[in-house]
Amino acid sequence: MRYSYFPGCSMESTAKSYRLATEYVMGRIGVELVEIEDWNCCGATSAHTLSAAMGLALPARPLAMAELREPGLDIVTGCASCYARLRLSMHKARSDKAAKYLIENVIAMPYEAKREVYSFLDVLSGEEAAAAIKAKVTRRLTGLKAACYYGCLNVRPAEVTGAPDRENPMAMDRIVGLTGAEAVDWAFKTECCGAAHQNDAASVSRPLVWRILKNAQANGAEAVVTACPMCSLNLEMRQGGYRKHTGLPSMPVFSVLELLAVAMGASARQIALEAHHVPAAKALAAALRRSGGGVAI
Amino acid sequence: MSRIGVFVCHCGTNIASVVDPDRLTPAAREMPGVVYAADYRYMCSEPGQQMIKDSISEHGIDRIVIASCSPRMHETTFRKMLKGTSINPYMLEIANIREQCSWVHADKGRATEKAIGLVRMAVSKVSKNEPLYAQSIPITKRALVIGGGIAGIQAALDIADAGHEVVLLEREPSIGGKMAMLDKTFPTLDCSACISTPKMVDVGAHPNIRLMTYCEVESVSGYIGSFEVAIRQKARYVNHDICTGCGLCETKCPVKVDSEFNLGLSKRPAIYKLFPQAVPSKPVIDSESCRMLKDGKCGICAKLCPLGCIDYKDEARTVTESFGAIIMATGYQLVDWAAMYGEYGGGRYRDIISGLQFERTVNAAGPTEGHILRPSDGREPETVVIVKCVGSRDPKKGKSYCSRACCMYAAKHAHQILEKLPGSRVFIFYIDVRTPGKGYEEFYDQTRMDGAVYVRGRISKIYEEDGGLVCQGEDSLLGSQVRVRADMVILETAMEPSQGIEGLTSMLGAARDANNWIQEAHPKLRPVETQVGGVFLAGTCQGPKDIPDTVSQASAAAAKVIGLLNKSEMETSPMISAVERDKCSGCGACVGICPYKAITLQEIDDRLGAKRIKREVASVNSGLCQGCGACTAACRTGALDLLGFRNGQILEEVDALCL
Amino acid sequence: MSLTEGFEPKIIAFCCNWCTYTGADLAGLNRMKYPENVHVARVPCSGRVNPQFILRAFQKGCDGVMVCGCHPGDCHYSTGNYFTRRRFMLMKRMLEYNGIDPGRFHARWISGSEAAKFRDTVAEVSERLRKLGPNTKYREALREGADAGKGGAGI
Amino acid sequence: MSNANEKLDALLAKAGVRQYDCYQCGKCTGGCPMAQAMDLKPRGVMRCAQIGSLERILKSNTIWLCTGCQVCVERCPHDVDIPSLMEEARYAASDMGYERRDSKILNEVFVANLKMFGRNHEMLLAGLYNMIAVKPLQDMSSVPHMLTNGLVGVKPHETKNSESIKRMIERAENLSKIRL
Repeated sequence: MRYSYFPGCSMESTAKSYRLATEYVMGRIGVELVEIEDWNCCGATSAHTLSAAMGLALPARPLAMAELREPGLDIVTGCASCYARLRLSMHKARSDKAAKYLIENVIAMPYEAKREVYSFLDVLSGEEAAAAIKAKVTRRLTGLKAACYYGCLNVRPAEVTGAPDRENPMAMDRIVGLTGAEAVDWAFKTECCGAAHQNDAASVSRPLVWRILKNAQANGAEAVVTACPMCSLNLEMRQGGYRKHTGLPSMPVFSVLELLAVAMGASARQIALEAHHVPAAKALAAALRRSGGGVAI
Repeated sequence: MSRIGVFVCHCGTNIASVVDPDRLTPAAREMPGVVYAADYRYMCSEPGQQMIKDSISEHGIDRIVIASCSPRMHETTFRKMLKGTSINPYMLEIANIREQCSWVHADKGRATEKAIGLVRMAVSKVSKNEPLYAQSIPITKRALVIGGGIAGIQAALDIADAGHEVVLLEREPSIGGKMAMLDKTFPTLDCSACISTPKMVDVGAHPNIRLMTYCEVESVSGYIGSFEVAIRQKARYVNHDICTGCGLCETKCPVKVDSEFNLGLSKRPAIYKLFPQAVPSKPVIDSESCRMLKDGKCGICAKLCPLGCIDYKDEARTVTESFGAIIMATGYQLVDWAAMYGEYGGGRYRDIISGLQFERTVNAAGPTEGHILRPSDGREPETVVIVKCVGSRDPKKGKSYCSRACCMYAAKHAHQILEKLPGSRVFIFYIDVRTPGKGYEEFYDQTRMDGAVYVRGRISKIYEEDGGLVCQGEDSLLGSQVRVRADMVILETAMEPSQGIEGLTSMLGAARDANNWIQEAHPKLRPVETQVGGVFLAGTCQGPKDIPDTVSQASAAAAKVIGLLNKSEMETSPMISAVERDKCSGCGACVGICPYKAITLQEIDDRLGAKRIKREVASVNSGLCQGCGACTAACRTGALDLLGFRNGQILEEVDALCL
Repeated sequence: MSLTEGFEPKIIAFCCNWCTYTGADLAGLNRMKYPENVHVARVPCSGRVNPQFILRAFQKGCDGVMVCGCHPGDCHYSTGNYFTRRRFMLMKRMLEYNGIDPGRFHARWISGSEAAKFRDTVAEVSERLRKLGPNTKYREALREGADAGKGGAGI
Repeated sequence: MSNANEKLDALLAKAGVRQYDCYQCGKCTGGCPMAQAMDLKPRGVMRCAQIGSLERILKSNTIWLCTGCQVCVERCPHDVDIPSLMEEARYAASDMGYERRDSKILNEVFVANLKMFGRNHEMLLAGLYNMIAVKPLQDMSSVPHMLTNGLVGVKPHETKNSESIKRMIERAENLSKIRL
């Protein structure tokens, strides 16, 4: 299992625990991530808002570089927003000749879109990876009730992502299940968290986060699990108002990779759990205690 | 050489004022084969017809051309007239010099020229006409009605009352269909069971009706007047000849599975009647859940039965029956909304139920004895949201059509909730309210006055939170997003054709429309017929409709069948396809092109030089062929020809025009 | 003075009994007026029209041929006119190949209620054919043949 | 009037939207996360497209508040691609100078950031945005935590080849000035 890897800007900064957990888990289960040389930002929401050409070209450049350097490898990214932008460029280059021409002119190199763009969820839910995970889980997170949050961009739009179920996806739930934790059934798996507008329209975007957290808690979740550093950051960092507005306790937010890492034996320090805005280690420690291991994390 | 008579009609001044008979008649007289030509003021009148008949015998005429109004007007009249003469009714052609000449042209000279041309075409064509003889096919005076819902019941009763024998076939263990599941019917709110069960009993007791429940159609052959239908009687494991329906067996059966009739809202045993008022009122054993039939361990019902009716060795049997006509009354089913609407929870929330499940809930004979209780905890709901158009008017996820009955039963459901649960609140989310029917708009008005809140907008998402269902949508009249916290949600889901419709229609050769409903022969003028002769339509198998429309259509279909069965034989048009076997190569191109499945390949004995061989040739079933001629144009060797419109006749017409 | 001045084309229209023939009758009933050039040959269904009929018409010197039937999907015989449609798309190409202007051949869908459409179609086709002039492709050949055969008797 | 209609038609064509596909059921608005803050709801945008009122669409805050979450088109019974229409409307609105101030600041700061470093520096982005948009306190409570845990560095991450990325962005900017 070898992939060209597009980390995305958040992985380099705010998603410190996510990054460390990714390195830990992928190493353990034998997924080799070949970081795309000199990758650039995918442009996120701003680039395509300003210009269609920029929105298509920014993600296409690292894809084209990956295909040039490692023509045999598919591309993987751990960020839902990057995933959506990369996949859209791939999709457009394949299906729309004019778009392909535009992209190649702007990035000044050929881009054939021969390789697929995958998310971590795609990779981890593959048969081989799932078997490897099962083999490497050494301590179970028994009874940890987690709400898997996929976000919008991992699943929509369907013709770009190819996701079979956009309302109640299950890939992450199954991965979480491998750690011994319990993925709860809840209703906001793919509702928008408003990350794109938390800077410029904060007052309307904050309640979106709160609604997601509230539904997770209403369905018995003790933690939210994500597959995206942007989702994680947004759901975690904007909890201040949540406590005030709902009177509910704050909610730890992990990436699915962190959960896997802990289940595979990583210590809190190894994956920098202390870096979370909302204290995260406690919930995991409690789950480990329940499993009877009594191992400190 | 043919001896043709030409008769030119003036039609008062309708023709004669534009087309000059004094030029046309002499011109006709000069045409090849014409031995006599005359004109008259009204050819279709009694003296006109007499004149033609006299001329035929006087001049030894063997075929005629009448230059008059459209053949669509009087072709039949003149054919009937010829029946009393020495010549065959099909030795007639009509030149349409009124609708397609005198009425549409003003220039007398040019119109007369054209009329001469039209007469010449007809004369040339008639020279190639040949006597044709209508075949008569005997009619089996017996009708098959497929489907024992209210449509099938009504049709069967009407036909039986007219004195004809009917077999009413139903695949479930009881007749009754969807109507038997309903509580009350809009807009009059009369109890559904009170009006449908007496009809079911009538069916069971009618001397002219044979009820075949738990049966399916296995194959159909033949054509109008004489269909042969193979019917499979599924194994019941209960001898209905001696069973009295006492019901003892049902009480002790240890198996409990979801009740089909109550749509999973209650359980039933493995030996069961579909519902208490079932007709026939005798149980069957469901072989998939019976312990005795599955594992050979149990046998309680056999031990209990005082009459020894239980027969675990019972097997399915197939019988073949003959019918003169068939009525399709196969009905509808509701779409599987859970598979289509993830945004409504995809079936994960127990308190979201379908309209039909609500009918069972509110029905006094249902699982809650008529108390409106939500399935999850048996509590009375305080707030109910009703969502319309679930699966209807949704080309992306469901059906593009409107299911027609939902607006009204949504109003009915709201009314029932508000009546049974004083103080409750009902919100109906709708896109449009459609109430075209007698008393329907008034019923809708009443429901609003009862306090039902109509909210214009399609619900976007329903989710469970803190023990309630949050329904999120837009109030599009207000232009703002709304969330309603409900205790129970009713989805008024789309109708779709019953499962199995594809197989049944292809056995019959009947067409289905783009949505898989059975296609009527003509949407306006032949709404209860299919394009297959002798196969008729009743109820929702043709498209979504409510009970009044279903029953009307069933009676209409029955009237058609009665009309057919009242004859002992039926004349078929002789203008159908014919095969010249010597020319036929057996390629089969015609078989696929025929819309009526009238052509089959048949093996015949033939010679190739001195050798005896077997080869396949096309064979036209005169009962099925409707005379469209599509096969003749597709025939590569010219072996197929259409009687009355033979290639030779049409080519003569072409040649005559181009002279 | 042009060659086609005063020329009136001869057109045969194969009309299906259920739609176009009815539409043509309705045009009469409404006393609509159209040019005399068109002669209708009634057929049960446009699907009955064998390509041979059309070739024969052109061969015999007809200036134009129309095939008219029910709208696709409305065929009295359910599917007949689908075959018509497919068949006559090929027909156009074949006529071209044979040196006959495909503008001489028209397949149109006219329902039993479209009397005005029948009138307009006839007028339009007549006008187009007036401009195209006489169909001489085979007519000349025919005349020569006839002259030779009948020792100059002519037609 | 006809000029405006032509413009609207061109915009719809580029977005791949046929305005009359919409029958105003409101499912889009019902599911839209930002609907409450929008002055014209998504269904209203489609209504304006139907009655030919392009101006109202371009001047709405709706097109700037759309997060592109795609939930409207995902659930739309007629598969009307509203997000794509929103995107085309944003371009058209920018051309006419109707850009929403906060969005403009954020997006321009973002791209300026990319031109400098090739990658996005979240701290710098938020800081610059807050400064220019005059929201000095927004999200600032999280900053000490981020700094102590090394979640954001003071020094931005840079691609090796930021100059080539800058040129690429400029090419794209030039291309987007040519409206097809």
